[in-house]
Formats: sequence, structure tokens, C-alpha cells
Amino acid sequence: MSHDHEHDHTEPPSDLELRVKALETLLLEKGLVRSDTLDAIIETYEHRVGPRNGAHVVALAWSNDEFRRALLADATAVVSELGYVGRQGEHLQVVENTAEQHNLVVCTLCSCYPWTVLGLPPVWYKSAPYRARAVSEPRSVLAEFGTHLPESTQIRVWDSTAELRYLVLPERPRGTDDWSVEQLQKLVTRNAMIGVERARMPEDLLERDP
Amino acid sequence: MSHDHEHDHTEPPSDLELRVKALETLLLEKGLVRSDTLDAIIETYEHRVGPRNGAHVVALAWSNDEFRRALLADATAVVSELGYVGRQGEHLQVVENTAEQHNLVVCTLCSCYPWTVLGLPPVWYKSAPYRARAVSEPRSVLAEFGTHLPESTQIRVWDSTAELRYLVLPERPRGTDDWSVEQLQKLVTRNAMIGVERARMPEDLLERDP
Amino acid sequence: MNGAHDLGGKHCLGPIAPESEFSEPVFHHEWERRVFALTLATGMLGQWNIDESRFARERQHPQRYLANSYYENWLAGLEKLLDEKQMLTSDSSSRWRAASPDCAAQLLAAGSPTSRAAQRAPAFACGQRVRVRKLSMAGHTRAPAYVQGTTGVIAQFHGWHCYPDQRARGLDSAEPLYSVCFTGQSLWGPNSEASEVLIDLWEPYLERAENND
Amino acid sequence: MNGAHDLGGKHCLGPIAPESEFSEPVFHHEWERRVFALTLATGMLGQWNIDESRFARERQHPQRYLANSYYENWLAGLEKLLDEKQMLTSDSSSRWRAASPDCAAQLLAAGSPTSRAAQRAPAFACGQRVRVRKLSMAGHTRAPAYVQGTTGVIAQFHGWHCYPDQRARGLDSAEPLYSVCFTGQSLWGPNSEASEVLIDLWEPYLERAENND
Repeated sequence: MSHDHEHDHTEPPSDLELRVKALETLLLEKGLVRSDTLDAIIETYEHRVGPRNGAHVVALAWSNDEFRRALLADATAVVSELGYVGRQGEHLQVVENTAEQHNLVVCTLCSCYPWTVLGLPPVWYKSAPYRARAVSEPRSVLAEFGTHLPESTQIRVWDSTAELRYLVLPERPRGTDDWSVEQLQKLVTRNAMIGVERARMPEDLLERDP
Repeated sequence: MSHDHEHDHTEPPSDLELRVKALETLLLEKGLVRSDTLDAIIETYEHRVGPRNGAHVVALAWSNDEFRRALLADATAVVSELGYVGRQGEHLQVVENTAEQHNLVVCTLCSCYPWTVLGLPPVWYKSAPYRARAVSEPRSVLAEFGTHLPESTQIRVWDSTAELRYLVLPERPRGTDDWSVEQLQKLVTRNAMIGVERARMPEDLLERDP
Repeated sequence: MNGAHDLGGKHCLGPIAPESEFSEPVFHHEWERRVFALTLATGMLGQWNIDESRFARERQHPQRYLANSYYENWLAGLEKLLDEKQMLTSDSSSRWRAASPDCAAQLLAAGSPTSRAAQRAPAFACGQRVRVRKLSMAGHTRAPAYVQGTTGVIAQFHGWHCYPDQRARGLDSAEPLYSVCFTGQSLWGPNSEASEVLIDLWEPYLERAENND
Repeated sequence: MNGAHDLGGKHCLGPIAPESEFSEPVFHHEWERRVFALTLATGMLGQWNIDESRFARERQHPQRYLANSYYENWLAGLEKLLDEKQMLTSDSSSRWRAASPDCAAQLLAAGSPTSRAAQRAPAFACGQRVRVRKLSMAGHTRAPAYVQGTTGVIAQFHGWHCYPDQRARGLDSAEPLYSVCFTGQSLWGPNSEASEVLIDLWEPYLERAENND
């Protein structure tokens, strides 16, 4: 079991930590959960499933027009062929950004999110301000992410109220015509696939990549 | 200046008390308010304006059918003739309970209330549960006040969203035919004039009156 | 605005737990007396109207609004108004003069009637079916969310009254005011405990509805 | 239900303040890992579905819901489900068997598709105008308040999917599911920042609207 060290070791565990520990102990004792299963679940979502999956899908769509068309027509089928299947990705739809129209995804009622292609959602996606404002003031929300769209670009917001999960296909950055799928993947951020940012530009890679 | 003694004298004032005291001191220093005026305002609403006014109106309506009809037609005019005028009573409407129809008053958006005839509202009237539930589940709300209406009685809820203020004219209790206005007033509770209770019965006076 | 103050029909807020009418004091704490009196006394300076007061109390984080007691919300509103109107800066305070007790008594007795002269014939007649428009804008409004989008019947016409959506912005404006009657079923479904809910709504909140709506 | 979870279009909630994508961890605290894993692992016992989970998280005092972090709301929901299903009483726990890691991996990979066989022709066609009914009842629903009472256009038909309003009560039920497109102006007025908002809504939430609505 891994362990975070956000607080000093001498600090006693919080009521919340004790409450969770008590519940886990009880569930283990009752035989309702298994310790090895808990660890496997955490391992899966902390290290295996993540936005690399989605970036792969996007890079393929940028590279292959036939794949792109099939993806837009039936994302569930196309993405499952890549092996990105499972919980919170049972029904997938890909929505395409263009110069005229920008897509943004939110779940106002809880925090539905396409786990199979993006992993678990970041804190801000689950926060009350994002859930409240993405539908009513998306342009201001985008500005908080440093994304400033031309006034002429229409903004279309997808509120995931059912079990359909939405993935944004960002616009392919300029100057990447001869790039391989592996290279293109590096430009596809998680935030771009939610729709709060654009894909990275080639010059961003030099600045930001470790 | 009077003072409550809800807490031990040795207890330091709370942040809230300090915050209010600081604001009052500043407003006094700046000359935006006067201490004698503050005391006069408190005196008015703590001791002069209260549900006795409304009880007087109701007892008159029970005793005099002409008054009752005039009251139902134009409460603002009739009540102002009694001298119950002023803030939060500028526009008054009286709604009459019958065996067939029971009226209940709430303000879902803040806590509007007919100050001139009822004084300042009680804590429960201003509480989130009452404001939320009075419009959607009035029968359950009434039950929490011990008021159980026959299923056949229709419930009409008035949500005071504008500057009209509503006063419920409760049903006159049985066995009070020969009672004077002064006697009848004793049966008229504040809660009956909001509509969460019925007027008291003659036998209640013996039990509850100090 | 879509704030936590718009409580009609909200769930999970718990029981009402009323204090007895025969023992509940008018104020529960000395600071409540002071907040009440300070709010009324500063209001007498004429720098804001009641809709600006309400809007100032509403414009809080929902968690804060719900956690606050009633007079804590009054305090938050008062602090906000004094700040926004810059009434506590040293150079501006000499502009205003505090009301005397006599003057205050007169102001309280006079109140602030909101009825205004009619500017034209009202758009709706008693008995007519109207739908409350959806009004999800950021400003102050007095159309509760629970009636927005629902159809009711004009029950009473109250003449012209100050229009809160404009007045909360400090603008002088009046509109026809109606009591609109909604069946409980149209608001809360077939098992509604309320037979009818009557709400006072201004003309701009309303649009004509078809009879079969 | 009209709960604090129904956040679309609500005001005064403050800025978003995102952490950088390049430094934000998947979990911020060890207890979050445990709550996440416990929720998924107990869910594998098959005693509740995802709508029951959501409803359990929603059914909290609004102040509580808003004060809680995301995984605190998961924890509150999990505790409520375990309690309501009486799964922690000593005599009942022997009924269930914890999933092994292999079994869990299979369950996670399989997911829980919600598409179901069609039972009849859908009531609405793409391009048709529909109004979202007002649904102010106490149970679980997936029609956000901000679209209730508003008119939009059927954009896509997704076939039949499990119907949350029934499934949250443990009942098996499916209804036609549509993506409905609303203009930003119809939801937020003439200055709407959103051009269009698309929402997935089940047939019982919708009624036919006139073309001039």
C-alpha cells in the first residue's frame, strides 16, 4: 500500500482518515472486500488507465482520415478495438473541434467522465464552480484555462447526463504534417480532450516537456 | 443597551460579536448612524410592533362581518385605519381560511413577512427548511406544527415574492359566539396568522395561558 | 441569479423544528439586535433600496449563505453594500447625516410603498394562462426557480409596482404585478400536498400560454 | 430531487482554480485512494447500481454536499448504501463474497453498458422541438433544473437506455434516450456565452413543443 505524505508524520490522522480506515477494516473483516482487490483497483486507475489512451485515439484520428471518420461515427466500436474498454467508457462519443466550433464537456449533476480514455477526472472537473459555469459561461471558463477563442468561434457544451461519455477531438496543430502518431500524441493534453484547452503547439513541447 | 446572557460571562465574545461591534463603532464614528436611533429601532420592533396587532385585526374580523368583508377587499386601507402602518406592511392582503380551504404563507426567496401586524418573523419562518418545504410539502410542514387537516381541505400556499404581505384570517373557533373582541384576541396566535396552526380553542386558553 | 437563497421546493434541508411561539424571543443574541438596527438605520441614508439589500445578501457562496443564520446574512449584505457604495472611506462619510430617533420613527411608519402609476394597460387579464419564462441570468430576480417554465393562471392584478430586476441595479422602473396561481400538481407532480401555490410575479417574467399547456 | 448536486448555471461558486495537468496527482490523499477502491469493490457485490450510488451521494443536506470534497461525497454515499442495504449487520454479511483481483479486473473491463433492446418506436424524431418537463419530485432524476421548462431540438437518438429515475429505486427499466440541443440564448438569455448546450435526456423528461416556442 502506497502512502502520501501531505502532512507531518507527527500529526495525528484526521477524523476523515480514521473514518475511512474504520470502514475499510470493517469491510475487510466482514469479507465484503479483499485487500489485494483494493490494491489492484487503485493500481489500475492510478497507473494504467489515463489520458495516454485518449491521446493515442486523437493522434490516430489526426493521422488517418478513415479512422477519424469511423471514430466520429461510432467511437464506442472504434475505441474498443484499440483495447480501451471498460467502466465509464461503455458508450463513447467523439466530438470534433473546428475553427468554427469548439466543444467543451462537463457533467453538471455529478462528474461523469470517460475513464477508459482519460482516466479519473482532475479535481477541477469535479468542482462545483466548473460544474456550474461550464454550461452557462463557457467562454469565461476557457479564459481561466488561458484559452481565448475568437468571438466568431461557436461554443458547444456537452453535459453528460446519461451514460454516454464524450471525448473532444481537438484541432490538429499547424506545422505537424509530417509527424508520426507517437510524436502527435505528445501534443494531446487531457485538458484539450475535455475541451478547456487547445492541443499543444510544436513549440510548446520544447518549453514544457521534461 | 440591553444585553442577552446566553453564554458564560467569562467566555470571550465570538468573532461574530466582535465583527458586529467593530462595524457599529465605525458607523457611529463616521456619523452614519446614531446610537439613540439604533436603540429606538430595537425598542420599536422588540416591544411595540408584534402579533398583538394582527390578533386585533383578526378578532375584529370575527366579530364584525362588515369589517371582515372590507378587510378581505382592501386590507391595506382597513388595517392602516387601525394605525398598523409602516415598513413591511405597505401593501397588505388578508386571506381567509375556511373548512374547505386552508392558507399558508411563506417567502421562499428571503423571509418577507407582514411586520406591521405580526412583528419580526420567528427563526423557523426564516429557516431554509420552512422556505423550501412550505410550497412543496405544506401538509407535512403543518404536521410538524401539530396541525393535521382533513384530506378534503385544500391547501393554498402564498409565496410573498413581491412587496405584498399576506395575513391569514384563521377560522373562528367554535363556542365563541358571545365572546368580546378582547377575549377573541387571546385565541389568535401568530402561527395561526401565518397559517401553520389553527386558532386556539377556548379550552386551550385554560391550559396554556399564563 | 441562481443562488442558494432560491429555496422553494429544495430537498434534504431537514425538519423545521420551530421554537414555541410562547417562549421564542424577538432576538436571540445581542449582536442580532445590533445588526437589525444597523441595517435599518443605514438604509435610512437612502443609498440603496430593498432589492439592492436582498441582492447583496444573495450574492454569497451558496455554502456560506446556507451556513449563515438569518442575521448573519443581513450582516454580510450590509457589509457588502457599505463597501460597494464606498460609505466607509474617510472622505465620503461626511456626505451623509444619520437619522434622528424621531426621523427614524417617521420613516418606519411611512414605509416604502412600491405601487406606481400605470404606464399602459396590463398585458394579461385575470383567468388568462401564462407561463413563467426561464430567467437564468446573473442579476437579481424575484421569479423563483420552482415556477420558471411552469404554466399558471392570472389570479389578481395588483397594478404597477417597482420592478426588482431593475431596482436591484439602482434603476427606477415599474411593471405590472400579478398574483399567479399554479396548481400543486403542475409544480410537484400528481401527489402534490399543495392544492395551489400563489406567487406575485411581474409582467416581464410571464408569457402567454396556450390553454392546453 | 432538487438538491445541491444540480449545479448547472448556479452562481457565486467562485473561480475554478485548476491545478496544472502536468503536476496534479490522480489522488491527493491516501484516504481518497481507499474510498475510491472501496466504492468500486463493494459495488462489485451487485447490491446497487450506479444510479443508486449517485442518489445516495445527492441525498445530503446541501450545505454538507457543497462543503464535502468529491471523495467525501463518495464516502457519504457508500456509508449510506451499506447502511440502507444492511450490509454491515453481522448476520447478513456472510451472504456476499468479495471479488478477487482477477474477477475485479474482468468486471472493470466489461463495464456496465446501459443500452437495452427497443420496446417500441421512439416518440420523437431528430429535428423535432421538445420541451423538458418540470420534474420537481423528491426522487433521483437526470434532467438538470437548468433545462427543465426549456425548449430544445432533438439532435440524436441513442436507442433505449436504462432509465435512472426508476433504476435509482432498484427497478429495471429502460426508455429512449436522446441528445437534445438547446440554444445558449434559450437557457441564459441574449448574451449567452454558450452557442449550444447538448444534454442527454430520456423520453419521459420530454414533451412535444410547438414550433414557435
